[in-house]
Amino acid sequence: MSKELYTDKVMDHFMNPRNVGEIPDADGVGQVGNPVCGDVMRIYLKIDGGRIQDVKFKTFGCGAAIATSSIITEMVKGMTVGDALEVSNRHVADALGGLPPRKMHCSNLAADALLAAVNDYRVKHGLSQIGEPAGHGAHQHEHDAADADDAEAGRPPCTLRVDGKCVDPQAGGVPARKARIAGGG
Amino acid sequence: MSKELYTDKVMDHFMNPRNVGEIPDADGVGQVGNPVCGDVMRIYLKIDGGRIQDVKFKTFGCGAAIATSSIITEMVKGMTVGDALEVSNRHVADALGGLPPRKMHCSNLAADALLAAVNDYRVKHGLSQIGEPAGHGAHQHEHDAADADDAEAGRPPCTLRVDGKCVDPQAGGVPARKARIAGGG
Amino acid sequence: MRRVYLDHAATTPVREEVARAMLNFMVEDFGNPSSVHSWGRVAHEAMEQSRANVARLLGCRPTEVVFTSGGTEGDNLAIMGVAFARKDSHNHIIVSQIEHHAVLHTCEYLEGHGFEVTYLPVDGDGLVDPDDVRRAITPRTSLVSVMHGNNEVGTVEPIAEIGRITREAGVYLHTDAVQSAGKIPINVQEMNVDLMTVSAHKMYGPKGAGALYIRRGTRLQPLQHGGGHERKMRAGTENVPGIVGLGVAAALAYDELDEIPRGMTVLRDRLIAGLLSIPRSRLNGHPSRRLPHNANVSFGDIEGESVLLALDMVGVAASTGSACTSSALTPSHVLVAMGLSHQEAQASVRMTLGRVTTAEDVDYVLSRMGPIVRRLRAMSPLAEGSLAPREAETAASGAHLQHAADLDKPGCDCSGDKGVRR
Amino acid sequence: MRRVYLDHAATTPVREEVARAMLNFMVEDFGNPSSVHSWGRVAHEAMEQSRANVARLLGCRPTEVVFTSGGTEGDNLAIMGVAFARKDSHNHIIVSQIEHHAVLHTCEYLEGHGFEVTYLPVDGDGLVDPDDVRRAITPRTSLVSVMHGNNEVGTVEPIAEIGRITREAGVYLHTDAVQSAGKIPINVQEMNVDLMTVSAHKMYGPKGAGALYIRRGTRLQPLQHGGGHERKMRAGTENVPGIVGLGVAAALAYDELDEIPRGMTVLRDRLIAGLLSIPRSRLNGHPSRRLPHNANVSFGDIEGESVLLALDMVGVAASTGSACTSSALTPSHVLVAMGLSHQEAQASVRMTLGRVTTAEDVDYVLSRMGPIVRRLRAMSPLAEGSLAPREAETAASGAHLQHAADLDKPGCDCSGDKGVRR
Ligand SMILES: Cc1ncc(COP(=O)(O)O)c(C=O)c1O
Ligand SMILES: Cc1ncc(COP(=O)(O)O)c(C=O)c1O
Ligand code: FES
Ligand code: FES
Repeated sequence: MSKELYTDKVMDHFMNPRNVGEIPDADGVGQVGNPVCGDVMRIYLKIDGGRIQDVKFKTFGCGAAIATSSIITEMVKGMTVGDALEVSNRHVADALGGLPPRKMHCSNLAADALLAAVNDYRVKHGLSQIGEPAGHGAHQHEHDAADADDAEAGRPPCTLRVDGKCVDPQAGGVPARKARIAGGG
Repeated sequence: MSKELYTDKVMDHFMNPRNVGEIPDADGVGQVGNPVCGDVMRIYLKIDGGRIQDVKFKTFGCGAAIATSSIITEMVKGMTVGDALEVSNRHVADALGGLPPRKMHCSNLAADALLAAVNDYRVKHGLSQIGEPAGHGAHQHEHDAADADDAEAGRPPCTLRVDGKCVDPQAGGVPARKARIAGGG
Repeated sequence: MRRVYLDHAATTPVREEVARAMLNFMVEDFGNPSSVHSWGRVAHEAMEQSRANVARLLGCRPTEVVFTSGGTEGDNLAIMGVAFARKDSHNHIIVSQIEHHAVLHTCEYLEGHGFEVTYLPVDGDGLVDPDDVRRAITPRTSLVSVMHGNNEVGTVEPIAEIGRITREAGVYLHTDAVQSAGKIPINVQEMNVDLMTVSAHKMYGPKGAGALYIRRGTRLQPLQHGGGHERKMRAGTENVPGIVGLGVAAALAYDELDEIPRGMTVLRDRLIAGLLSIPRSRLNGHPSRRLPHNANVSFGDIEGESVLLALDMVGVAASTGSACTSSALTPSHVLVAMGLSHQEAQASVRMTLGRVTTAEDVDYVLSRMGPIVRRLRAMSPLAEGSLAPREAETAASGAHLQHAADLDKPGCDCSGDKGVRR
Repeated sequence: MRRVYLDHAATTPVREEVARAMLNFMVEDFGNPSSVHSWGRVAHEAMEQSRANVARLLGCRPTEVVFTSGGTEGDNLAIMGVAFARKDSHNHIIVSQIEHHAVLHTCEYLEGHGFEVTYLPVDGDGLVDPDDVRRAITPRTSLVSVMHGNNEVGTVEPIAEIGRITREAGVYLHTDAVQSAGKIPINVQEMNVDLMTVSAHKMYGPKGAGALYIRRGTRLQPLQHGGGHERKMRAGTENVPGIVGLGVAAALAYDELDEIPRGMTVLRDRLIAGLLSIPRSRLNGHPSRRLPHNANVSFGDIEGESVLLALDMVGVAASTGSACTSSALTPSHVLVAMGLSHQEAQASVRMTLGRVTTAEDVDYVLSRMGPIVRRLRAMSPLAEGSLAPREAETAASGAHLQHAADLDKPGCDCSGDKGVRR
């Protein structure tokens, strides 16, 4: 796959997204804004016996955001809540046959929304909130291959980064403007 | 005539120059280097009764230099010395059907060489040397039409000049390098 | 599948007549115009013929036209050229907030090099108020730059009026006419401008060629050094085929300026009316002071890239904002300056018509647009009737805010994440 | 009349294959590579294919190739880009005296902006001594720039050796490979360079396109601001047809690198031998370390433009020095640096062969050259046997010296007086 192109699988999930919609009596609802671009995703969970019985989503976002939203709902349906939180943005991207490097950040939306929905469920059940989902911190720093070299050379301004800057919140790479949009989303 | 092109008359005088050669027993010989480009012209005069009986030239220079050398010899042959000195570089250019603005400076070579030859003749005859030939000062400042505007605007660096600089010695426009080459010519 | 290209503001196809002329100067009359031999002379003459054609389109003298590699270089040369040439006495520049990035990022660069820049606001239709220009001018102002026709929303600015103000104040005026050239009349005299940028590939000429009008007597520092080409304003072997293409395109545009745009306006209005018949849509840009080929509409609650992608699946080419910002993460700076919310801005779709666009093309696009908007709205968490999330649920994104302070000022996001080719 | 083009160092015809590919991306696949729709994707893919082709020719990674508008821009971007990016810690640049004006005039510009430039001498054959590079490097040196093949005299410089020195010293090395690319093997790894400039129109590609190799990790400040094209190193809508043309030209050049230059060297040597059989002639440039297409000969006592004009009258295209300096008044800075007197330099004629040059072409030129030289010598006041003028007779020109001090430093004289089209 050319690194600039969406796979057929992405386009399939974009054109025919699975599990779009709402669950009126959801056990957990999570909505997040993507700190990079301001796009928004909401996830509804129906949880029974620690297992995700049903899941639906709504997404305001790019093609990759819609496709990752769609596929993550397919992936976690039927999983235990614990296993679902192990699903990282990288897993989601892999399941789609890969995402262009510049769209890797879009896959965070799905993992973050899932976490938010689970936390909503946990709060309702008197449990403590959980931090970052598994793999989030480790995997989110999804720059393309050029970055390894950039680091060697002391991060020169001329080499390709994801959108010319680090997009990992851990690394301080999120534009305030974007984060604000997202927060207000 | 496009301002970038040599006229047919120039090309005729370049390909078939008149009066090329030397006069071994010349009454006056003048050689000058063109201060702009370093090209060199030598003129031989045979003078009798204050009249130019014969004239020959040799030129190391561009097509315009050769053509102007050729035509000035045609023009002054038979003239009185006084009349010959009235022949300006502009007259020479006009006689050739015009020169491209950028080649106007080439016509100075012919007028200057003629003056040098006349002065050589005058020194030999105990006469004082003469300064600039007629029209030299007034006419040599041969910039193209753009210059009028340049002057209005206080000589901005972006507008066309002859070779990007003033070529009139009176205006201080001669590159030292060039002048030195010419002097050493 | 029908294919409809409605992205003529991003770039246009090269016209056959233009391509044919260029081909000759690539394969046959391929000389270097600086050469003194006959190959060089032929190339040089062709270049000067083009200069005359461009001069006719702009209403200036051929000697006032400098060929460039395109609109971006023209904007850079105009702004940096004047700024650096006058920097000893003047360090202030005025531009509008809705300029193209070629202007805005050049200004940002200048801000890092001792210049002050005033970014003028626009009203809700995208218009600059000439009085704002007047008020912003100081004794240290060297240049005002306000674009003629905006590339995103199509609003046409009151350049002649601004020009009267800059003339009076003795300040240079540059206008970016990349979008307006060939579409509405332009004339540097009537518009009172000292510098004007045009680009060939926006008017059926080739990419990689453009021109900058520099009023005689205007002081500029060149950007690129080398041979003394283009009156020492632009070093480098001249792109003769590109220049010839620009010249032919300019001549054709000039000759057809009366016919084409008229029919285009009718089609554009049909397109706009159709798009506005979709619920919760709004037109961006001025309703009447508008480029004849531009329609820009925002749809509530849906996001731009997904609309483009869905349109692409049915063979329709459109963009969000400019070609450049359509691949950017940030919402259009133009729409934000016009007062749209970030989400309104993110939901804008620009469709720009061309010479060959037909009524059938427009109707085809309209027939597809409604269902696409409905489908995406059904998916949107922002659309009416969707269950609103509670405050706490947005915590995950709020958490990111704490890192925001570490950031570099974000640069141009062109070619950024949002733009992806599938 | 037979027409023989021997000015391939000035520019080359665009090959049919190249022109055909370009035509498609002008008329059919005309999209803007920044656009997200299918038109844009096709253009983008073509551009990346070209990048891969250029990378193969240069021996680098595609991500290290930035497309430019030509060799002049490449040289400017490399030199100003590094100079300004490192200016806080480094303010010294080293170049040779025989660089192209695109390098030299950029350095002059930098000298006016707080930089120091060392201009390295060359020997009589035009070779830079690597030891001179070593000695010139200081702790404040940011960049060395030495061209690969000289455009006027064809001498090929010892870049790999210079590269070993710059590597050791931790200084960037740029080489201008505009003339050598496609004619002799180039490889950025083997040559130890960090930046390399190439230009399409010198290798049967189009004018207005070129590339700069930027080794990954090299810090550069862009020249042109705007959209984030070319990894933010070069804003502006990409010249897709030009880039495609460059890519096809690069691929063809790479594939044919073994065949063409061999036959060309044989023809070149036949041309050189014929020219040197004319009395009082001398070869300029290195006899063996020389570009395969370059012949450069000086003829005593005659002047360059008049030779070119006479050659032009018999259908032959040649130049004095470079295309650029052939229209300049100043004698070639390259020949002067090599120790030629001003008049020897003024009397040089450069003939550069191309892919389609034949033995008949060479013989035709040689048959015309002798008579032309004889005719012009008969007219020259400098030729042997001519009556020498006395000292006093040069007074008229000496008088001009007094004005010399008022002068600005003369800039590039390209497109200056000497160059005239008839
Ligand atoms: C208004 C405006 N200015 C400048 C440019 C840049 O021109 P170019 O694409 O020729 O670099 C564009 C288009 O990209 C534009 O629309
Ligand atoms: C050695 C060299 N460098 C740079 C250039 C400039 O390249 P371009 O003509 O593409 O601007 C040339 C040719 O003009 C050249 O011969
Ligand atoms: S660009 Fe926002 S999620 Fe993809
Ligand atoms: S260039 Fe020297 S006389 Fe014409």
